[in-house]
Amino acid sequence: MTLALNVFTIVAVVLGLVFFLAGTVGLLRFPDTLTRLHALTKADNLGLGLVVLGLLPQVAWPFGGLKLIALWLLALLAGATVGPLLGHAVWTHARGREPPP
Amino acid sequence: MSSVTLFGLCGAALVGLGLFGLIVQPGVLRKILAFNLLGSGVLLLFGVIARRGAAAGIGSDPVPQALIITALVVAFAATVLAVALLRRLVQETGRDSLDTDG
Amino acid sequence: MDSLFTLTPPAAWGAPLLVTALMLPVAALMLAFVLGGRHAERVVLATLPIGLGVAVAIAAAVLHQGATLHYDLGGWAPPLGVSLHADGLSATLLLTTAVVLCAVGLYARADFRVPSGAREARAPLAFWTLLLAVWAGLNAVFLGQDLFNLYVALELLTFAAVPLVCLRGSPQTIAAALRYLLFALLGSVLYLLGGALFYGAYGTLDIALLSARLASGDPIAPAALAAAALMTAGLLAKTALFPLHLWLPPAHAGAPAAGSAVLSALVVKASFFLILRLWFDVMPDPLTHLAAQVLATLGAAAILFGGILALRQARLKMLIAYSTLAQIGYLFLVFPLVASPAAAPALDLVQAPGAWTGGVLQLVSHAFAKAAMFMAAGLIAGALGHDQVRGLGGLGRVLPMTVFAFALAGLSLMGLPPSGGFAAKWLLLSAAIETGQWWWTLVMLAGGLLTGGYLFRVLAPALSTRGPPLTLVKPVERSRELVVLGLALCSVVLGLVPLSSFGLVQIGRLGATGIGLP
Amino acid sequence: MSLALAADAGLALLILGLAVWTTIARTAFGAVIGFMAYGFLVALVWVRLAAVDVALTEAALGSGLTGVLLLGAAARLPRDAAAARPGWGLRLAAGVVSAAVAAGLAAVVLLLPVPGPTLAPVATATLPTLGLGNPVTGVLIAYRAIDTLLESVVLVLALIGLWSLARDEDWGGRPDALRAANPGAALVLLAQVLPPLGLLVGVHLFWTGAIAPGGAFQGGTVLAAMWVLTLVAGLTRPPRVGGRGVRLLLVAGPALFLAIGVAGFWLGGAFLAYPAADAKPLILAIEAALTLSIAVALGLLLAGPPGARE
Amino acid sequence: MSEFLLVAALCVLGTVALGLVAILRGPTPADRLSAAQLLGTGGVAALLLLGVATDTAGVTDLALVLALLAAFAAVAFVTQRTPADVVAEPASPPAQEPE
Repeated sequence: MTLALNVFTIVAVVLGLVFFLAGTVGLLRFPDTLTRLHALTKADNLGLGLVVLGLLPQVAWPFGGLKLIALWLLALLAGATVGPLLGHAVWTHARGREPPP
Repeated sequence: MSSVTLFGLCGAALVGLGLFGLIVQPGVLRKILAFNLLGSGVLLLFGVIARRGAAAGIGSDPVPQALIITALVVAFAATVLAVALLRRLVQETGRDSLDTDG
Repeated sequence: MDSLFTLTPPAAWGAPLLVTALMLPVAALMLAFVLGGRHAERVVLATLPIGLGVAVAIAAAVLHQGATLHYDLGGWAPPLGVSLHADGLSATLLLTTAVVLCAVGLYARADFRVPSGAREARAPLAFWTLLLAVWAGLNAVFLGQDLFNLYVALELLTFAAVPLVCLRGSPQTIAAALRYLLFALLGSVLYLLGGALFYGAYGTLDIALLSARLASGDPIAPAALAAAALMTAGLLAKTALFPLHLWLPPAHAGAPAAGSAVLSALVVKASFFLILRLWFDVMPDPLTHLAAQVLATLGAAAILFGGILALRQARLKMLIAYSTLAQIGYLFLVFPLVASPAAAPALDLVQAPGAWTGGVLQLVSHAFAKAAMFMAAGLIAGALGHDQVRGLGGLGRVLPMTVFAFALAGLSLMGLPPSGGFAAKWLLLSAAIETGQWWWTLVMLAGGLLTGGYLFRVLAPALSTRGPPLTLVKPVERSRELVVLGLALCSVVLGLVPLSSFGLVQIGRLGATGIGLP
Repeated sequence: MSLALAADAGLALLILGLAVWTTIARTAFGAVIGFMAYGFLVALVWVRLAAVDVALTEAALGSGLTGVLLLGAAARLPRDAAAARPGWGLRLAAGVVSAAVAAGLAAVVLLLPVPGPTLAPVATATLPTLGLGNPVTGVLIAYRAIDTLLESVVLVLALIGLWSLARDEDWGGRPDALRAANPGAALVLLAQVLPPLGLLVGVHLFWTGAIAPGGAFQGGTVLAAMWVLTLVAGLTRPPRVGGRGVRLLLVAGPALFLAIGVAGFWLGGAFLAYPAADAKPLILAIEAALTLSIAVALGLLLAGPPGARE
Repeated sequence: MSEFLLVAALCVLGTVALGLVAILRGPTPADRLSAAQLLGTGGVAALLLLGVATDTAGVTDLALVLALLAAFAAVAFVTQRTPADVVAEPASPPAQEPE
C-alpha cells in the first residue's frame, strides 16, 4: 500500500515538473506577450495541481490534505484572475500606442 | 563551506550592493529599493547568526528571529513613508530626485 | 532567569519611575490621537507637567541614592529580557527634554491651534501627536539598556521627527524631509547591523552584559570591532556630524519653529548620546582612545565648517541650523578629553570629571539655547513676514524681549561668561590643557570666534538704533516671548550654578567600569 | 548534504543576481519587479535558515503589500526626469567603499565564534510557564514585549506621518488613492472570493502563532492585504481619517498591550509581566488586538494620505 | 521518499530560475510580470515539496500565504496605472527608451 502510494506520488510529481518546464519554455520561446501569458497561466497551475495531487498521500489528514487542496484552489483563482487582468492591460496598452516590436 | 556561511556571505554582498545603490542611484525610488536591499542583507546576516545559534531542539535562535520580524515591519513602515514623500515630491516638483537643489 | 549573568543591583526606589517616563508619552500619544481635534493639544499640555514631575523625581532618586536606577521589564532579566537604566547622564537628559518640551508646548499653542469652525485640522493633530512621539522616542533612547530596544527607540524618533520637517508641505520641505529620512534610515540600518554582529559574537544585546563580556580579557572578536564601527557610522549619520551633515540644515530650517527647536535641541542629541554609550559603556578603553581621536577630528572639522557656512547664510533659520552643525562638533571633543590616557592613568577610563561635566553641560546648554534661538527666530519670522538676516535692522526696538532672549542664547553658544556654554567650554578647554592636547583648544577658540561672527551678523543690525523703524506684519504675543526668554535664561543660569552641584551627571560614571554599578 | 549545499548555493546566486538587477535595471518598473522576485526568494532562504516565522512575515509583506506600494510608486514617476547619474569618480568611490564594507562583513562572518552564542535554551525553558509552544512568539510577546509594544506604536506613528502629508483642505476625507478607476470583472470577482479565504488564513496564522510559526504580525499582514484588495476593487471604501472609530481600532492593540502591561505591576510583580496562572489568555487577548490593529494600520498605510486621487 | 521530494523541489526551483531570465529579458512590463507570476507558482510548489520532505512546521502555511497573495502583483500592476497616469507612464517598454 505504501509502495503504491509512493509510486503514485513520484509519478504525479514528475508529471508536475514536466508542466513547470513546459511553462518556462513557453515563456522563453513563444513569440508574443499574449501567448506567453496564456502558456504560463495554464502550465504552471497544472504543474502545481499535479504536485499537490502527488503530495496528498504524504501528509496528515484531514487538515494537511485540506490545506493542500485549498492552496491549489487559491492558485487556480489567482491564475484565472491574472490571465484576464494582464491580458486586458496588454491589449489596451497595445491599442493605445504602437505595440513593442 | 556550509550553507549557513554561504548565506552569510550572500548577506554581506547584499549590504555592499545596497550601500552602492543608495549612494549612486539618483532616483529616489531606486534609493528606496537600494535601502530595502541593504536592510534585507542586514537581516539575512542576523538570520545567519540566529541559525548558528540553533540549540535546544530549535533550528534557529528565537531571539534574533523575533527581532528580525520587528525590524521587517519597521522597514516596511519606513518604505511607506519614503514612498509617500516621494509621491508628494513628484506631484509638487515633477522631479523624482533630490540632486539639483543640493 | 537566575541571576547567573545579571549584574542587576538590588532594586532602588524610584525604579518604576523609569517605566512611567517611558510609557507616559506613549499613552498620551494614543489618547491624543483617538480624541483628536482640540483635545490633542489639551492632552499634551496636561501631560507635559506630569512628565516634568516624573523627570524631576528620577533625577532626585538618582541623586539621592548616588546610584543608577535599573528596571527589568516583565521581570525578565537580560540577556533574555530587556531592562531600563538611568544613570546621572540619563536623568539629566530626561530632565532637559522635559523642560524644553514644556517650553515648546507652551510656545506652539499659537501656531497649532485648530481654526474655529473646524473640528480638527491637519497640522495641529500631526504636530501635537508627533511632539509626544518625539518625547517617547527620546525617553526610550535615554533609558534604553538593550541595543535592539534602542534601535526601536531610534526608529520611533525618526518616524516622529521626519514628518515634523515637512509639516508646512512646501516642495522644499518635502525634499528636506525625504533626504532626512534616507539618511536616518541608513543610520538605523547600519546601527542594526552593528547590533546583530554584537549578538553574533557575544550572545547578548544588553549593554552591561556586553561590556562585561568584552572586558573579560579575551581578545576582542572581529565582529565587535566591525559592529562598533558600523554603529558609530550609522549614529554619526543621524547626528549629522561632518561629513554626514548634508541633510540637517534644510531639514532643521524647513520645519516650523517649534519643530526646529525640538529637532535641533533634542533629536540630534539622542544619537550622540548613543555614541557616548557605545564608546564609554560598551567598548573597552584602548579602543575608545583610538576612536576618540577620529571622532574629535570630525568634530573639529564640523566646528570650523559649520561656523564658516553659518557666516554665509542669508536666512536666519538656515544660520541657526548651520550653527547646530558647529555646536554638535563641540560635543565630539569630549571623546579624547575624557578618554585621554593622561586623564586616566589607571584602569578607570572615566577619570576626567571636568571634561565629562563640560561635555554634558555643552549638551544641555546647547539644548536650551538652540531651542530658544529657533523659537525666537520663529517669532521674528512671524512678526516680520520673512527671516532674511539683512532685513533685521532695528529689530531690537520693536521686539526687545525676543532679541534679548536671542542674545542671551547666543551668549551661551559663543561660550561667554556667565552662561552655561561658558562653563562647558571652559571645562573642556581646561581638560584639553590638563591632558596636554592643546590643539583642541585652538579649535574651540576658533569656533568661538566664528560663533561670535555669525551671531554678530544678526545682533549688530538688530540692536542698532539707526535706520527706519521696522513695521510688524503681525503682533507678537507677550506670553510666547516670555517662554523663549525663560529657555534662554535657563541656558545662562546653568553657568551661574556652582560646578559642584553637577555631581548628578557623574553618577554611574566615576570609578565605574562602565557597567553602571555604583 | 552536498545536494542541499548545491541548492542553497543556487538560491544565493539567484538572489544576488536579482539584487544586481534591481540595482542596475534601466527602468524603475523593471527594478521593482526584480525586487519583488528577490523578496520572494528571500522568503525561501528564511525557510532554509529554519526561521519559518520570519519567512511568513517576509512573504506576507513582500508578496502582498510591498508590491502594491512599489508598483504604485513606479507608475507615478515622471517619465523623462532622468536625473544625471553621478560621475565616474563618485561611482568608483562608492564602489570601493561598498566593496570594502562587503568584504569586511564577509570576513567577520567567516570569523564568527563556533559554536554561535544562543539564547534558545533559556528562551525555551521558560516557555511552558507562558502556555506557549512557539518560542518566537514568547520573545515577541513576553521576554521582549517592550519592543513589540513600541513597534506597534511605530505603526500608528507612521500612519500619522503619512496622513500629515495630506493637503489641509483634504483633512478629514478618505484616502482613496488605491481604488482602481475601472476594476473590471475579473478583479471584482477576485476581491469577492479571496477575502473570505484570506480572513480564514489570517485568523489561522494569528491563532496558530501560540504553538507554531505565525502570530499577530503575520496574521495582521494577511488581513491587511485582503482589505487592500477590496479597496482596490472598489468593494469597500477606506474610513475617513477624522473618524474616532478607526482611530480606536488603530490603537486597540498597543493600548490593550499597555493596559495589561501596567496591570502586570500588580498581577505579575513587574511592568509587562504576566501572572503565571492566566498568562495564556492574556497573551491571546493582546495578540488578537494587535492582529486587528496591525491589519488596520497596514491597510491604511497602503491607502495613502486622505485626499483627492492624483 | 524525502530524498526524491527534495530533488523534485530542486528541479522546480531550477525551472523557475530559468524563468527569471524572462524577467530580465522582458521586453514589456507584462512579460516581466508574467515571469514573476511563474516564479510565484513554482516557488509555492517547491515549498510544498520541501515542507513535506523535511516535515518542518509552518512551511505549508507559508506556501498557503504565498498562494493566497499570488495575484497581488498583477492586481497592483494593472490597477495602479489609472488612465490619468498613462500620460506619465514610466513603465514604457525599453524599446521606446533611448539606449
